[in-house]
Amino acid sequence: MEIRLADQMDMAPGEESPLARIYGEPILELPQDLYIPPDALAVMLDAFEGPLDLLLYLIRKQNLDVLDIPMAQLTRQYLEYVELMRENQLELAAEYLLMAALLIEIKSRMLLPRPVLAGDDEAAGDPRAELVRRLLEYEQMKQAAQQLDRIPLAGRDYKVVEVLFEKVATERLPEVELADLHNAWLAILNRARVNRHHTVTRESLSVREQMSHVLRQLREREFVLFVELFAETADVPHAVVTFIAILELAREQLVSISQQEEFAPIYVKLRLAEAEDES
Amino acid sequence: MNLNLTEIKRVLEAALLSSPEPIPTAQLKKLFDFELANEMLRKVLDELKQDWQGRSVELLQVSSGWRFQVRPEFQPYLDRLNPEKPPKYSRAVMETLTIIAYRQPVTRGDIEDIRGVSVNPQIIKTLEARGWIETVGHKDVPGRPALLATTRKFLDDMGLRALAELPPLPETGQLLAALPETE
Amino acid sequence: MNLNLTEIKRVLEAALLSSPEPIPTAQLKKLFDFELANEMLRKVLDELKQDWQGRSVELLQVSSGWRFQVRPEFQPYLDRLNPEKPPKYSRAVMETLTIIAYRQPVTRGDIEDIRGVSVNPQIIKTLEARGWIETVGHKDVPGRPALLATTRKFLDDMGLRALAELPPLPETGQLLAALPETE
Repeated sequence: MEIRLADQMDMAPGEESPLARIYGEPILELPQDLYIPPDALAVMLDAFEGPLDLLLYLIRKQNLDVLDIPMAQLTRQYLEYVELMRENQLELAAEYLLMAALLIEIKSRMLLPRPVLAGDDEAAGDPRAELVRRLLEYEQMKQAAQQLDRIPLAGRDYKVVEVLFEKVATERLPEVELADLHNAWLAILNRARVNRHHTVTRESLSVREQMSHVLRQLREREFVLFVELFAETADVPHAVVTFIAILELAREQLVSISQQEEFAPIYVKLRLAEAEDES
Repeated sequence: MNLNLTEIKRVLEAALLSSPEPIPTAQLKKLFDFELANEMLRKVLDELKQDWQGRSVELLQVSSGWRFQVRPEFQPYLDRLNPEKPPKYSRAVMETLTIIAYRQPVTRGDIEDIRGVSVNPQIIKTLEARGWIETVGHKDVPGRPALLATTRKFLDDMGLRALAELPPLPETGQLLAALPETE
Repeated sequence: MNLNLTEIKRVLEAALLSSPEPIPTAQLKKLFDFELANEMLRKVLDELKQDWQGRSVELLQVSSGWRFQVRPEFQPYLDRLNPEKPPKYSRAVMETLTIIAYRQPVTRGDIEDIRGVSVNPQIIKTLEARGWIETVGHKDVPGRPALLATTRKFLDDMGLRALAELPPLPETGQLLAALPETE
């Protein structure tokens, strides 16, 4: 017959060939019998995850059928263990005593004549049914835990890839949108209205732009031919705006316009350009 | 600006190779300043995965996104650089985790019912600290115990895309069949 | 056990790809359970470097060892994954810029007159450093203050061809009309 053993003790030490495999777990030694030397008892108790685990161990070890547990045999074995634990004054978890009580209860109920049921559902009246259900459910989870433990774990069983991404600290410059300018302007005007002591005159935007443009051209050379300032003007409106810009600059005394004689070339010159060293 | 397929692939590769955390597809799309269609992204990722076939590193989709990882076969070499491996979790921790994974959402009481022993609070703390489980609600019974469930990180670390990819629970029937015919 | 060259390369690649820190050559040799000659290691690393030519990630030798890193050209893409909140200019900077844009050429005094508060020289410096404003001349009044105007770069950055394309301010007229004429 195939050897089927519980694998609770996890005693696989190395590469020896297992005697048997239960659910994929190698079994290397046949336990001699149910007797465990008292010295080993503490270790053994640690090895079990509780009374259900111990019961499963006993059942598997004795080749007992979970679905048809011989209660007398199982209860006797279990109590032997519990008694051993007590003798050795091991800290016996309450769960073990509770299980002992449950086993004795089931055993005693089985001794009593079963009530005759109308149906033929035998298992329904079996006092062991609930215990069997719990044993099977626990064993299922126990095996699932072993399966889960075999899944390679990121970081433990394999590394994740991580190459260096060296962030060069590029200075992030604030972004400005047209709407921001719009809002800032409205804020200025709102304050101006509240303060009511500033004059903001309306002027054609393109004239002011052209004023800056003309000043820029004048900055490069001391004297610039008046007509040269129109060199880039593509159309009449542009030329008019440039003309007005030059007049405005003159009015604001930013430029001076000179002509030696009638019909001579007109020169435009930055005011104070000779005194100012700009670059 | 538009990039060609190869360039898109290079950008995705750079992002994925430099991130130890999986990157969700929604994040991957943010790498580009144009709208990368889902099918296109999928196609490029599949190609990239193909490109890495047979290498020591593989591109994988897990629960929260895509990541590159070392093939487990190559890990033994890498372990030589860092011989101290994180230890395996105890049976108590693994059983608790398993019950939460397969039976979620569960209370501590549910876990105790199945395992037949009380659950050490330290076990729950260990699993929470690992980012593998979290409280997803409270059961409407006296004491309002916390309902525990596994997280995306749990799936990521297990290399899974969804809970459905967990190994199927051993059937109770199989357990019975494995029993010898006694008596 | 002996590995062939390709396998050695794969192992080195796995180790280097999974470490953001450079790995010293002495460490790299520890990956193998046989003695890997220095020249051989060097040769394989050079080959590996070659293999990655033209990719988004490159293998580099730095002072403390070898490491893979993302090529700087790919940073703009990766930056999109973790966008930092773009900084904002203060209200004072924005108002100053707006006045210069709409009222140019203006002096600091003009700006102060309009805003009703003194202009911190740092604001002008900030805008000059950004390349958005410049001095286009000096006003012929005592102190000869600089006349400030916006630059071509300002228009470029705003996406405008000319100042005339700045959004008109329809409310301006109304608001101005409400202002008393003081001069």
